[in-house]
Amino acid sequence: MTPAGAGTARENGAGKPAPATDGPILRIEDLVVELPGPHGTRTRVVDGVSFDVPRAATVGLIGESGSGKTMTAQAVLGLPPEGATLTGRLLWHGEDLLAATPARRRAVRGREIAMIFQDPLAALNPTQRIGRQIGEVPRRDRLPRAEVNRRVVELLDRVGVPEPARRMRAYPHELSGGLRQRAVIAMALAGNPALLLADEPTTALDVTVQSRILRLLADIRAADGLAMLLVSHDLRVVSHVGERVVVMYAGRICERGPARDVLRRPAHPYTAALVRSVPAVRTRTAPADPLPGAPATPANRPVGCAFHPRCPLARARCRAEPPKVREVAPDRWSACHFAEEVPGS
Amino acid sequence: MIRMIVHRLLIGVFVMWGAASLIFLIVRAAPGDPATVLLGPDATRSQIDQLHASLGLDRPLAVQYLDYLGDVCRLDFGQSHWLGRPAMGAVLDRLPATVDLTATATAIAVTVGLALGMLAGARPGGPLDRVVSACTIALQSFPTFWIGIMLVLVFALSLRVLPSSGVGTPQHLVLPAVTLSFPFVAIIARLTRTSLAETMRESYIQTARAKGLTERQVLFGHALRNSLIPVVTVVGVQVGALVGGAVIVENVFAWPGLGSLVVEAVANRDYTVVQGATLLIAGIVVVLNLTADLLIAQLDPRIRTGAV
Amino acid sequence: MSTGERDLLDVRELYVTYGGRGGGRRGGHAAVAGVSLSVAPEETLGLVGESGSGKTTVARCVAGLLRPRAGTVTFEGRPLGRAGHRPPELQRAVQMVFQDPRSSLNPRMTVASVIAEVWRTHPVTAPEGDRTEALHRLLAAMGLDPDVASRRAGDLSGGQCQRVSIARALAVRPRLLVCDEAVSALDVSVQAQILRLLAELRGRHRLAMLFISHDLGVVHQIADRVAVMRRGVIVEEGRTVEVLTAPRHPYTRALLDAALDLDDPVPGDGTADGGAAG
Amino acid sequence: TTAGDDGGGAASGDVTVAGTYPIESLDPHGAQGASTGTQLAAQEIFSRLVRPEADGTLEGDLATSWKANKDVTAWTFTLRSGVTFSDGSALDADDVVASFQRMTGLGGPNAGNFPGDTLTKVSATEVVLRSPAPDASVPGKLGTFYVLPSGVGKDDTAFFNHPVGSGPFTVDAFTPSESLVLVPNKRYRGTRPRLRKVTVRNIPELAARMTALRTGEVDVVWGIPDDQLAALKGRQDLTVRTVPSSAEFTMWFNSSIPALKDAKVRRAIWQAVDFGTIIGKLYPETGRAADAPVTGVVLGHVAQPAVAYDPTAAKAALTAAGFDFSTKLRLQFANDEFRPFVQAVVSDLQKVGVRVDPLEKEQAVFTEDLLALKWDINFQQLATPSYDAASNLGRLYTCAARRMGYCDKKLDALLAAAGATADRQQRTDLYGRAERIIWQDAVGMYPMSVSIAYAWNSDLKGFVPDASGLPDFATVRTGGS
Amino acid sequence: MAGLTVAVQGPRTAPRRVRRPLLSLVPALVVGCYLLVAAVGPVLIHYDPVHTSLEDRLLAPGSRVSGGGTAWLGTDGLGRDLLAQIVYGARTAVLIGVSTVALSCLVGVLLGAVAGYFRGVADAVLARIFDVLLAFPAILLAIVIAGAFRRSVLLVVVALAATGWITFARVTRGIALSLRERPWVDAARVLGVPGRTVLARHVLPFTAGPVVALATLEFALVVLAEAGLSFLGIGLPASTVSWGQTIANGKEYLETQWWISTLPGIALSLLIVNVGILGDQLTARYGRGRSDRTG
Ligand SMILES: Nc1ncnc2c1ncn2[C@@H]1O[C@H](COP(=O)(O)OP(=O)(O)OP(=O)(O)O)[C@@H](O)[C@H]1O
Ligand SMILES: Nc1ncnc2c1ncn2[C@@H]1O[C@H](COP(=O)(O)OP(=O)(O)OP(=O)(O)O)[C@@H](O)[C@H]1O
Ligand SMILES: [Mg+2]
Ligand SMILES: [Mg+2]
Repeated sequence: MTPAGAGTARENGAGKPAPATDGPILRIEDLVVELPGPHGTRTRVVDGVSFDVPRAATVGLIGESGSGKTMTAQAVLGLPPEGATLTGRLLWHGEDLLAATPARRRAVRGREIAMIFQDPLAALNPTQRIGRQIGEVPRRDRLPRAEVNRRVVELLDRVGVPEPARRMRAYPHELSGGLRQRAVIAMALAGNPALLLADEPTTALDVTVQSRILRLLADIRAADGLAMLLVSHDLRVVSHVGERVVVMYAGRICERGPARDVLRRPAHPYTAALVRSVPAVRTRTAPADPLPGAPATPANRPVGCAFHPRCPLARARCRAEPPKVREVAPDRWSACHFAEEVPGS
Repeated sequence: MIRMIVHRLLIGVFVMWGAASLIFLIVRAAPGDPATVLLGPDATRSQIDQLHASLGLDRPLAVQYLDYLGDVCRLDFGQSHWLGRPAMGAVLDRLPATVDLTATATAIAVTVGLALGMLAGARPGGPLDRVVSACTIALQSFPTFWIGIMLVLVFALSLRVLPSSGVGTPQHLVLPAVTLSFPFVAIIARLTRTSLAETMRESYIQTARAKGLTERQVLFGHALRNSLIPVVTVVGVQVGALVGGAVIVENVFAWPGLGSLVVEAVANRDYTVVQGATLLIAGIVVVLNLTADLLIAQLDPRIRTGAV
Repeated sequence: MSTGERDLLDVRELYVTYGGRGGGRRGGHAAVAGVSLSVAPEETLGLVGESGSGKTTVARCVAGLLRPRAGTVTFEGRPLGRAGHRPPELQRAVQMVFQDPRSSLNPRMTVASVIAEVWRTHPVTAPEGDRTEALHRLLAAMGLDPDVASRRAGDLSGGQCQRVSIARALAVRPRLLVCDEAVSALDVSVQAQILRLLAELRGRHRLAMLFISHDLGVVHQIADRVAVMRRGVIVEEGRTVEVLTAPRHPYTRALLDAALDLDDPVPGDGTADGGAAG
Repeated sequence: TTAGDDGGGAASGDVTVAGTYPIESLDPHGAQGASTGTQLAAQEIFSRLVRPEADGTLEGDLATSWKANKDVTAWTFTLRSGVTFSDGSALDADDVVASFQRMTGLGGPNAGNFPGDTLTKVSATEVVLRSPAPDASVPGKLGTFYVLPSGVGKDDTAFFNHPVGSGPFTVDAFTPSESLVLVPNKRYRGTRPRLRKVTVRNIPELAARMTALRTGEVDVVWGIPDDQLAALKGRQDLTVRTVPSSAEFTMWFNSSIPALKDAKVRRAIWQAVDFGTIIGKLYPETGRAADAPVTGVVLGHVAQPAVAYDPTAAKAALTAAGFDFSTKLRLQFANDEFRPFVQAVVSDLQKVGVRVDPLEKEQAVFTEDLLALKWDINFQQLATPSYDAASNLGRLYTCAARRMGYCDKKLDALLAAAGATADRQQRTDLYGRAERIIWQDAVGMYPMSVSIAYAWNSDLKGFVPDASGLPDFATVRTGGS
Repeated sequence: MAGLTVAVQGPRTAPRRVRRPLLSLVPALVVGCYLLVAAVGPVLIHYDPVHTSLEDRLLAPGSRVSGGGTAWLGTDGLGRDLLAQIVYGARTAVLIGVSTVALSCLVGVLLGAVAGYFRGVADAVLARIFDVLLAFPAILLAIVIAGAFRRSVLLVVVALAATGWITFARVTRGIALSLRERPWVDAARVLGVPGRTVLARHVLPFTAGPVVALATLEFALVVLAEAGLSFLGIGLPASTVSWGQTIANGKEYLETQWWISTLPGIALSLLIVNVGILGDQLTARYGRGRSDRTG
């Protein structure tokens, strides 16, 4: 993306508040997402999540299946599943998106906050050429067709699609998985967003392709000063890309802080167990002592600390009192009553 | 694409053969004798035998069958002894009326059905969806003949705004076509609704929303075309069904279509006309299905390029 | 390649093509093009490779779910036919664990009836005495509570389902267990549990394993030897430690380069992406 | 008049007629030649040697006179002179002969009336029809023989799309089984029709015909069931008439089966049905108790004593005759129109313990089974279109015909004698004696003679309801013209 | 509208009973009533379709009949009680509907399951049979068959089932086709469970839900089609009471004796509407509206 190109779309974006010079680009405060459950009940699939996405930073959001990562990302974009209720505050440059008008939220989508979905094939409309899909956001700005096409080619080139002018006329099924994911990234970049929400962008891909995509994302971020919220269940991915990580368990935050610190010296027994469970590729390791039991889900979250049934440190207090996220060390936040006792921390 | 067309055409040829054979078997297995129908109750045995011979009905079934297939291949559909004219001529005479009726009913059904289906499917579970569901169930639940009679009572007999039966002017077409379209509207509406609702759950719809498109743009730009794909198949099949299946409507409105021709011909044991008419209908169905397939290929690039 | 001992499983020059479906574009496409491999008794062979390289296809041939176009699959020198057409003891000898834990179990059947079906199919493996007790013993050996017996797949967690699948496979006392991505769909914490269980059972039941995974880390933990597949052929094979620490084939090297470890720096970009999809 | 979208313009000289049966073909010699639709069209387009009037009496059409030889094997017809076809060419004896040959050659149902007969030209104005056996009914049967120009081929599609005839009308447009539009034949020898256009529309469904009449889309409808007549009669703009026809409800017994062999049994069954009430309720307008096996309009009709309803006597007679009440008699009929009547009969028979199974059959199966005697009681509405008992009694009741398993040599002799004389009085006497035998032996039950109900737009003047259901529009005018 | 599907893990288990509003039970209740009437109605109301009482012709609803009773819903052109005809017509409709659906279902499910599970020749043959049969509009084929042979209830059932089974076969085939790829089926095969047992235990049970939903919708279509045949005067013998016949009998009397056609019409439509809703409910629970796709 040339700086000129970057300018065009940005300046056309109407009503965008002047970026605050300091402070996080996105601040999530006490976000609660409730979904309708069976028998008219409501399930809190995201329960009081708060964290910041600093300007031009990459935040990794990790957690096992069903821990509420996707819900959090979708809430930021304002596109939760039907019947969901969102509470809390989503401060985008200080402006609360949850309180904004639908039109304003729509204006933010795609141009200020863009999203990359997990399955690149499913995320692309099978009956439209990818060029058309990528050009959709620029077209919203009523650019002439030639200009839109130029921009599409430029975007495809940028994400490393060879022969972009030819490939923009391809249908999604005519591309390999890696190219599709690149097209999806180009689509997200088309509106020159300031924040990229990437929901498991590499899970469906092979390792070799995954490493290239991760690298591409890193390059783009570096070039554009883009902030990124990277959702993944793969600690290895997050540890490579994320500057900061947020660890979720059963809809709640366990721990957050700088990526390296968190993964090297976890301040929560769950993080510690996760780190231990990841098998190493280059060295032979014996299978680790696994955590007992299955991950809790928001629908049947244990009282007290959600993790306590599996926790080696659990005591009576854990069963009764849900821990608050607290700063256990400078810039290290943990939701464990006994964070200081976590082995390896 | 070419391969697909060739493949479909080959299947079409097979289907025509199968249809011809099936109908041949059914009419021959049926009790009743064309000769007695033709000659009436006053016929003598020798007259009947003579007619059998001249109709070729005295030969072994296998010979008749092979002859029949041979003739069909030469596009010779035989002489209707009941009508005293070439069978295919009698059949083709009925074609325009059938085409008028079917085409109009299809046009109504597609327009109304798509509109209803879109209204309902854009917000599944919403109030509009419920209303449309109720309407479509009702449309499908009343027997066509009943609806037809009621429409005649209201529009022809009470209001005197439309003719009650027959062919001729466009006004004559209104009541039968509307009657015929009723269940078809329901089918299209329901299918469109289901298909659209399913499409709206697709991930690329979420992607489109994430681009900041309005719901309208999402619906018309992304959802509609994709949700039409199953609809097109069904429209193809259903139009085929209307071509010969409009018998009841034809009966209520004295509409001289192919369906009623088949019914008369079956009653009169007019073998050649039954065979000719069903073959023509089968041919139309085959062509319609092929058209639908081509249309789908047009709508869905995955099929066009043979990836699915 | 052979370990010298008499091989348990021997696959020779396996060719599999998927027929001309999909508009003929895949017509004659060889998913597996001449694969040979062998597994010695009590040995675990890891099979790695990228998506579409033919790993599952090999596994399904071994399990008898797929008929190869050419090549032989023998077990202790006896040819393995299609599943259902094998002599009972060969049928029992090779069992398989699948990737998706939940759909590996018939959602309408309770765990007890799943195991009962196994015993009905192979009466020789059925326990002598009290079947309920035998069932509980079997479940306990998999780390499952007895009350799981009366539940169905939908009421079990992913890890529990995978344990039941393993129990079902082991109930016939197989000699070779084929695990096709058996842990890939699980969360890391559960994945570790299942890996642990497999490692333990392998020792206890003197099992050989054909262990398929795209995760080099997992293979490194469990496999004695590893074979690397690419586009239907095996490009490299050898002892796990050697292959994964000192790869010889450039493709293996590329795989290893791309694989991440915690704390690794972002790996360098390899070759460009492929063009059109398959 | 009522304003329909088309058709109902009686005032303007256009008349629309609801045809009960489809006109599939205009070829009166071919396969469709005997069908009502084709007959209706043919009588307007072509001429015949003779034609039956609305009351059944014969009139000369092309023939001015006709007479038989002594032994009634040859009939000589003297032709009218100066007749031309609608294309201007003259109609002569050659055309008549060619037409007869064409008809017999095509082997259609009408040809069956003239087995072995030949028609030859005697002079330019005389033709003679010779039969192998004496046949007094020839003139009556010729009511279905139409004269076409010579040279019309076997399947002359082009000709029959725009046929050339000598009848009062010519064809303006014809769509088989849909509609026929007739306009006056400018060269017609008689009074030119006063109508501008006659459209015969095929409306097979009764309900649709009635609706079209009510909305004024059609001007003439006939064959109206009784239940509809009451409502139509109340309307000022419609004229409603019924006219006795040659059709009669005829319910043959299969005398060849053990249960019905005995004439006493057959009579008892006849007695057991309250036909009077059934007719009174179901056919108050169009039904009258029949008094002979043929109706009053048919030559040879002689009234017979009524068969009184007497279920007790019937039951007694059946028991006396040793009737096996456990047998179930198969009553076959073909048209759902008659279902109510048949069911009412069955219902009455049930009351005396005779079990009857009403079998509604497809026409094709009905005819086949009829000829094969696969029935015990058969119901037909049997018409005598030639208005001559010869073509009904003379053909159907002989031992040779084997139509109802009944055989009586005396009856055969009477019928043969009646067919062999041309003297009307003598024939009527002979047929009367034959009818007595049939009636007394209860070869069948003859419950009802049928009238045809017509309803037409009162603006039509000069419309004469026809006994055969083949009304002629040549003499019709409209109020406005 | 943002209808992201719930991330239900794996295939659904046997559908759980969810408490549903009372209103949604109405269709099942109404259909149940019809079944009850069809079963026991004829025991309570005596009616002989052949018996005619000519004094009582065309009586309005509520009139007294000559025999002393009351014709609650009036009488028809032969003086036959309309209520009784509706009750007996319900029996015919249910009998024909159930038999046709049962026959179609049996043939369709068996063929479809075999073709879908075993593939190969069976599947190819079935596909060609589909092609040929679908070249005829269903109602036309039914009319040709019903019009050509001797009238009977069985004939009508056969004529309607001649094309009715296709839908079942298609749905079942589709399900079997997708189920045969499921790991639990593979697992059974690897164990050496014989093909027939796999089909019976691991495939067929899963067709039950969609097939029941389909059967319901198909039942409605069959009842409508039967009424259509009767309306055309094809198929059923005169001695069988059917709604279609009664409606057809009354169509000439619509302006004067409206009840003859209208009341059985209402009885018919009420049943079909409720069966339709029931079918939709079942479809929503068990599977997509596949019948829509096959027309
Ligand atoms: N559309 C929905 N309706 C109801 N519940 C849902 C829906 N989508 C997700 N959930 C539930 O919300 C919870 C959080 O889901 P979410 O998708 O955010 O998890 P995740 O962390 O992204 O997991 P994964 O790694 O599987 O993607 C889960 O328990 C899930 O079952
Ligand atoms: N049923 C099938 N029909 C046609 N082609 C198939 C089929 N199954 C697999 N293939 C093709 O065969 C090749 C090998 O597939 P296979 O599933 O064996 O690969 P894999 O190594 O197991 O990949 P993955 O890691 O994605 O599971 C692929 O190109 C695939 O597209
Ligand atoms: Mg997710
Ligand atoms: Mg695989």
